[in-house]
Amino acid sequence: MQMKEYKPLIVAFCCNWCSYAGADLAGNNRLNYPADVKIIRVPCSCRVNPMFILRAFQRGADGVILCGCHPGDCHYTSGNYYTRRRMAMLFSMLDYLGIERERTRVEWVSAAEGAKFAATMNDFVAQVTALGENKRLEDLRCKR
Amino acid sequence: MQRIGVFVCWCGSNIAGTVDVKAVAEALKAEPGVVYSTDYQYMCSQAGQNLIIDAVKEHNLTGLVICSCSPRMHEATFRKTAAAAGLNPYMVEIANIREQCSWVHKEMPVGTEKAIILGKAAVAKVNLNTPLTPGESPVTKRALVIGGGIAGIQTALDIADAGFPVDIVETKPTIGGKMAQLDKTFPTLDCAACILTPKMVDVAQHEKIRIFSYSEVTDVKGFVGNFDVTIKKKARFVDETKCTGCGDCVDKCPMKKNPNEFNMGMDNRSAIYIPFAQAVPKVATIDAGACTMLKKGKCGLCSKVCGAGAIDYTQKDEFIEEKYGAIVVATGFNPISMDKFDEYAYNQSKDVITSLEFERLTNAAGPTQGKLLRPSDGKHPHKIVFVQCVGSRCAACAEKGKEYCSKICCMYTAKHAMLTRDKYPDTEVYVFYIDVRTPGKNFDEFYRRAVEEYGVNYIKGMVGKIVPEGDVLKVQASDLISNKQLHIDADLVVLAAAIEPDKSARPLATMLTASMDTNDFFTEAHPKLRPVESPTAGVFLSGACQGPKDIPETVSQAGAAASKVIGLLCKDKLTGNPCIASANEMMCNGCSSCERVCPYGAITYSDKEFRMPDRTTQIRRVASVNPAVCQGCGACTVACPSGAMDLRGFANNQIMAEVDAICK
Amino acid sequence: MRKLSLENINKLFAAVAEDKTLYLPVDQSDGSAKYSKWAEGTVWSNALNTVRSPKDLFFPQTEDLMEFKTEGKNIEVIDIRKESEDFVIFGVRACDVKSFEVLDRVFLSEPVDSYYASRREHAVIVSLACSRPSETCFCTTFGIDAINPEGDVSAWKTATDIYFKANTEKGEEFLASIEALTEESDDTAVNEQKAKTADIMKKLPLADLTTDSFGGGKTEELWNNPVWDEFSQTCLGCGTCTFVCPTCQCYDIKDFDTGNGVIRYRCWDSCMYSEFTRMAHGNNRLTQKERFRQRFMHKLVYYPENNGGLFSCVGCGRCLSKCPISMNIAKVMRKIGGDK
Amino acid sequence: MQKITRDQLITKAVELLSNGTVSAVLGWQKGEFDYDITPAVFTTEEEIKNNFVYNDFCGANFSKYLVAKTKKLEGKILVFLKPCDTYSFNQLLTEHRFDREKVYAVAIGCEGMADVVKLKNKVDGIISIDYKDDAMYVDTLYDGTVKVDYADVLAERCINCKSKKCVAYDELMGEDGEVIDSARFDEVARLEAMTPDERFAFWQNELSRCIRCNACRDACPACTCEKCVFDNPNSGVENKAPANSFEEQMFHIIRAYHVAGRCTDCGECSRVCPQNIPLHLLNRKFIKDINECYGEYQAGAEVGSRAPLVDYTEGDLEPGEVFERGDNNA
Repeated sequence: MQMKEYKPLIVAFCCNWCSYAGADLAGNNRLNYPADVKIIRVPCSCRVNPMFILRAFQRGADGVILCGCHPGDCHYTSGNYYTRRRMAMLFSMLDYLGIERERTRVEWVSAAEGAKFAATMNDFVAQVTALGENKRLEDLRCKR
Repeated sequence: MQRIGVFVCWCGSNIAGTVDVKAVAEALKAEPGVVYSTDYQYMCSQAGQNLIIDAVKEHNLTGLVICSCSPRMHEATFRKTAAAAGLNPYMVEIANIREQCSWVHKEMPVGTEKAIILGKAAVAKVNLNTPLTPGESPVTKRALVIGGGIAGIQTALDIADAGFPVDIVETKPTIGGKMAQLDKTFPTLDCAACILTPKMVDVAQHEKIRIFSYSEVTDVKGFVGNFDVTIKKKARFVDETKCTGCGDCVDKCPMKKNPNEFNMGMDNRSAIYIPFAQAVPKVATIDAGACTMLKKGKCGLCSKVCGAGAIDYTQKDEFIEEKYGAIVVATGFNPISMDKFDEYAYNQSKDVITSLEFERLTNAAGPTQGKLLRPSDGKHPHKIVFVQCVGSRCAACAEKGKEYCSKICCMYTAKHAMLTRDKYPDTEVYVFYIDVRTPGKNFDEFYRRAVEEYGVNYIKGMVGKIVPEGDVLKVQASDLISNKQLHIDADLVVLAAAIEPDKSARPLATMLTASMDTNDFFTEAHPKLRPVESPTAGVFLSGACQGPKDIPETVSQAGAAASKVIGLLCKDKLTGNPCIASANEMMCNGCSSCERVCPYGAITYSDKEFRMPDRTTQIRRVASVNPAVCQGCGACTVACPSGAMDLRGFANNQIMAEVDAICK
Repeated sequence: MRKLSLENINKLFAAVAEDKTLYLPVDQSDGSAKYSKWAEGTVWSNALNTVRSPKDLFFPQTEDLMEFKTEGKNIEVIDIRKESEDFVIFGVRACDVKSFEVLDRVFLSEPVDSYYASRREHAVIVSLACSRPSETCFCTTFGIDAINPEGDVSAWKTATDIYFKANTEKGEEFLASIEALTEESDDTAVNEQKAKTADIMKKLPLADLTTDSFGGGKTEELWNNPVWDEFSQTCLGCGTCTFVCPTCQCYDIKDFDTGNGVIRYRCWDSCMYSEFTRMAHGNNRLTQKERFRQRFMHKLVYYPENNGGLFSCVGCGRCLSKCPISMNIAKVMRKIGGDK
Repeated sequence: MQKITRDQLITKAVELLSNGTVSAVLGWQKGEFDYDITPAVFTTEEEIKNNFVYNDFCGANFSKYLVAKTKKLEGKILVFLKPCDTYSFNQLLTEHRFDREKVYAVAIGCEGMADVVKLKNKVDGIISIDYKDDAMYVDTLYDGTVKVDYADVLAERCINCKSKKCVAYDELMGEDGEVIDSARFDEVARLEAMTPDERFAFWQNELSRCIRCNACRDACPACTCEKCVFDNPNSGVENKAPANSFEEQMFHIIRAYHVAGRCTDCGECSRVCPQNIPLHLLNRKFIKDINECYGEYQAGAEVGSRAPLVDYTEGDLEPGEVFERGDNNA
C-alpha cells in the first residue's frame, strides 16, 4: 500500500502591523516555507478569539500559530500583552485536556523579521508534521 | 447574497510565474456568491482598474475579491477603485497570492492550490462584508495644557503662535516649574532664569493664552476633538484681577515662619506670598493653613495694607468648565523622597541635601543669595561629596527607589561640581558614581572639563553610609577601580535623587484614560514613531511626564507635541477608521471587561431601558464605543464573554468564515 | 416461566450478543449506570436505574438525518440512513417500558417517524421488575406496576436467580433463543418477592400522589394557577429534567456546515431553553414561567388530552434526583393537588 | 451540621420583612425528602414560617439569582449568603450585574454542606433526616435508621473549602471564618503530572458523559450573560446537544475559559452536573495557572479588582514558558 505523504494544515493568524508585514517581507526576500501555512490577517493578535482556534482544529487544522508584534511594540500598545495571557491560559488548558501542546504556538514576529517568519513557519510545520494528523480535537463530521 | 467579482492579478510573472492564474480564476468561479471571475496582467494599472470598474457595472457586482499582492501594498488602491465603481470601498478583500504565495512557493501546482484556498477565504469573507462608513466628529479649536513648567510653556506658546487659543492649568501659584528653581543649565552654563522668565512673560502677554494658576483639572469627559474639562481654581483669597503684585502685603504679614517651597524649605515665607520675584501671574496667594485671619478670624493686616483692595477672605474654590479639542499633559517630575534612604542621613543632618536644594543654595535669588553656605551653621563647606544615582537604577531596592536611570543627574552633578570648583577653588569636590552617562551634544566635553580642568574627583563606587559626627559628615564609600574603602570627612553631601512623575499624574491619567507604565510615566502611542502622543486620541505628552528628560529634550518634545496639536486643531472634522468595535446592546452584560482592555478609553457605559420578552421594561447597563476614539484593535471583542462586542471589517463571523474556507 | 441462575448471567448475555446487539445498564466510572453495549467482560449494573433513560436507543440525543454534498455550486442529497440491526435492551424498568408507549404515540402516529419506527421494530425489550424502589419512585401514581413490568419479556431478579416470562411473539422468540441456558420453573420465588416489593411500594413517600387534579380538559382550570409563578421563580432554565426524562420527545432539526456540505441532524430540545420553538417571528413562550408551565402542562394535561388519558410522566423519579434546584413534577402535582 | 439554625434564619427573615427593610426573601424551601431543597422567593411571614428550611443540603449559591430578582423588585431583597456565595456576590458586583442598593445581604457562617450523591451512594431509600450533633440519622425504607457521619458525605468543594471568610454582607450571623490554605489544587496537580495520553483518556471518559443540559452554565454565578454564545445561533458555536466528542470538549473549554479569572471556585458546576463530571477541575486549572503565572488572585475577594485576563504585566510568561513551568512542577 502506498502512503500518501502527510501534509499538515496550518492556520496562522498574523497581526496586520508586524507579523503580516513580516510575512510579506519573507515574500519579498523569496524565503521559502511550506504552502501548508495559510495566513489570516487580523488587526492585532488580540483580535484572535480562542473560539477561532478551536474552530480551526474542528475544521481540520493540524496546528494553529498566532503571530503578533513583539511585546512592547504593539501598534495598539497593549494588545499583544492580552494575547500573551489569553493564549498562555488557553494552550495550558488544551494541554491539560491531553491535546498535544506542539499543535499550538505564539510567536512574536516584527515587520523586519521576514527571515524569522519563514524560519518559524518551517519549524512549526516540521513540528506538526512529526505529530501527524490532529485526532484529539477533530470533528469527524468535517472530514466526511 | 453578494454578487462577487474575483480579479486575479498576474503581476507580470511575479504571480503568474508560480501560480496558474487562469486556474485560480476558474476555480473561484464556482464559489458561492461569485458571479464573475477573471485574470489580468496588472490589476493595479489604470487598465486593470478600469476592467474592475467595467465588471462591477456589467455584472452588478456587490463585492470584490482581488487576488494580488499584499493588502499592505494595494488595498487602498482597490478600495478607491471600488468607490469609483460606485461600491462601498469596504466591500473589497484582497487575497495575498504574491508575498504569501507565489514568492514563497516554487512549484506551480503547490502555489496554485494555495492561491485558490486564499481566494476562497477572501470570497468567504466578502460574502459577509457590509458597507462601512467612517464616522465624523467636529473639533473644538482650543487646547488645554496641563502643567506650566518649561514643557507646558513651550507647548502653549507654539500652539498659540499658530493661532489657536490655549489654556494652561498649573497647580502652583505661578508657572515656571522646576526650571525656575534652577541656577545654571548644562552644558552651556547659561542662567535658567534668564532664558525662562522671558518665555513666562510671553505666555502672560499672549492674547491666545489663558493661565489658570493655583488650579487643577478635576474632571475630563469626551474624546478627541471634544473634551469637556472641569478646572478647579483653588481659592487664593486674592482677586487676581486687582492684585498688582506690589508685595506690600507680603512685607506686612506677621506670619513669616512658613517653609518656603520655592527654596525647598531652606528659608521661610509669609502666609501671604508671591513665590518668587518673576512669578507669572505676579499675584499674591494666601496659604490658608498658615493665615490666622482664615484660621481664627484675627489679623486682616494684608487687607488693610492692600491699596488695590484685592484681598478677599471669602473667596471659594471656583469650578470652570471648558471645551477643548486637544489636551497636552506636561505634569513634569519631582525628586523622590529621601526618607527611606537612612544610610545617607538625609533626615539626620541638614548638611545632607538634594541636588535641587543645592541649586537653590547656589542661586542668587536663593536663601543664601547664591553663597554656598552649609545649611546647618552657615559656614563655607570645604569638602563636598556628591552622590549620584540615589534611588536611580536601583533594581534591588524597588521599594524605595526606581529601576530606571533618571538621565539628568550625571550632567547636573558635573555642573554642580564644576561650578563649585570654579567659584570656590579651595573646596575639594568628590563625585561618587556608578557610570557617568554623557550622551548629548557637548555633554561629554562638559564632563571631561569638570574632571580635567576643574579637578573634580570622580570616583567609581557607591557611598555605603554617611554618619554625622560633630560638624562633619563621615562618608564611607568604596572605590571600585582601586578596590579600596574610602573614608571622607565631608562638610556637605549632595544627593542626586532620582526623579519620578508628579503625584498628580496618576489620577490625571485615570481621568484621561491615558495609559501609564508601572513607574507612572505616561505611555506614548508608539515608543519610536509616536513619541509625543498618548494612545488615547487627542491626548499628547510633553516633557518629563513621559520619561526623564533634560531641558533641550523637553523643549523639543514640547514643540513636537504642539505641532501634533496644531495638526489636529487645523481640521474642521475628524474622520474615523470605520473598522472599529461596536457593542450589540441586546447582548451586552455591562460587565466592563471590554472597557478594562481598551487602550484608548473608547468604551463608556450608560443605563438604557430595554423592552423585555415578557413585555416589561428593564434598565440595563450597556457599553457603547466612541467611534472617534476606537482604533479597531479588537481586544474588547475577545474580552467580551457574550460576543456582544464585535469588530467591523474583522467580525467574528468573517474570521470564522475564513478559517472554515482555509480548513475545508 | 424460565429460570436462570445469576451465576450464569454472563453466559446468557454472551449467547444473546452472538446474533443481536445487547444493551444493558452498566456502571460508569462516576458510579452511575448507563445503557451500554455488552461485550465480553461487561458487568450488568445493580443500580435501580440509569441516569439517562433507554429512550436514547430509539431516539438518540443526536441523530444525523441526511447529508448534502456541495461541490462548487452543485448540491447532492444523500440518504445516510443505515438499516437498523436487531438489538435487545435488557433490564428495562416498568416505568421506562411505559415511556416507550408514550413515545410510540408521538413517533408512530401519522406521519410515522421512520427513523424511530425502524429502531422500534428491530428491538426486543427485556424488562426487569423492581425489588428495591427508591424514595423518588412514583410510577404507581400513573398506574404503572413496577412489580409486573411490560415489555417483550418480563424478568424478575431474586438473590440467586433471574426469571423470565414472554409477553409477545418477539419475547417468545427471545426466550426460545436462550432456551438451552434456562430451565422451566414455577413462580413461587417470584411471587414471594412481588409481595415483599408491594409492601415497600405502599410505604414510598410519594405513594399518596394522585393524578386527580390533572388530565385532558384541565387546561383552562390550571393555566393561571399561581404555582407556575411561584415554582418557576428559581428555575435555572437548564435542560436536565428534559434530558433525563424518558418521555420527553421534543427535538430540533439543525444543519451543520461541514465545509464540504451540510449534515442535517436532529437533537433533543428542551422546553426549558429560551430558544425552544423559536420561529421566524420570535418565540411564543417568552418567559421561564411559560416554559416551566409548558413542561408540566404537557405531561399532565395536553398529552393525556390527545392520547386517551395517558399521562406522559411515568414516575421514574429521574428529574427528582437530578434537578439542580430540586424542583420537579412531584412538587408541582402536590402543590396543585393540594394534598399535603 | 450547621451551627446556624433554621429558626435563627426564620427569625431574621421575619424581622427584616416585617420591619420593612426588605420586601422579599431569597431562601430555601423544604422538599419531599429533607435533601431536595429548592431555592425560593418568600414574600410573607406565613410562607417563611411554614416552608423555610436550612440544613446541610442548602448548598445552592443564591448570588446569581440577584441579577434577575433585583431588576423586577420594588424594595430590597434579603439574601442569605454562605462564605463561598459572598465571593460570587462580590464578583457580580464587580461586573455591575446587580444593584447593591436593592439587596440586604446576610452572611451566614458555614460548616460545609453535604453532597446528596455521596449520601445516596451510602444509603438507599431516604425518607427523612435527623441532624444530630454527632452525625445525621437517616430514616430509610430498607435499613431503618442509619447513622451517617457528616464527614463521610461532605461535598468535595467543602472538603477543599478555600475560605470560610464572608467577604460581603450587610449583616453577619454566626462567626466569620478565615481564608483556608486548602488542598483544592491537588487533584489538578495529579492530572498535570499524568502523561498527555492519560489526561486525554481521563477527560474523554469524563466529558463523554456530558448531555449538554447546560446545568453547569445555568447554575454558574459567573455565567450571567444576557445571551450565552451557546444559545446564540449567530455565534458559530451554538448547539443544543453534544453532537460529538469535539463539541463536548469545545463546550467545556469555552465555558471554563469564559469564566477564567472570574470564577470564584464556588463549585456549583460540579454540584449540579447530573452526570457527575468534575467540572471544577477545569475551572481550578485556570485558577491554578493564573495563581502561578500572574500571582495569587481570588475572584470576588474584593469588589472592583481587575480580573487577570483583562490585565497584564510587561514581564508575563510567554505561552511556551507556561508549559516549562508545568514540567518543573511535575
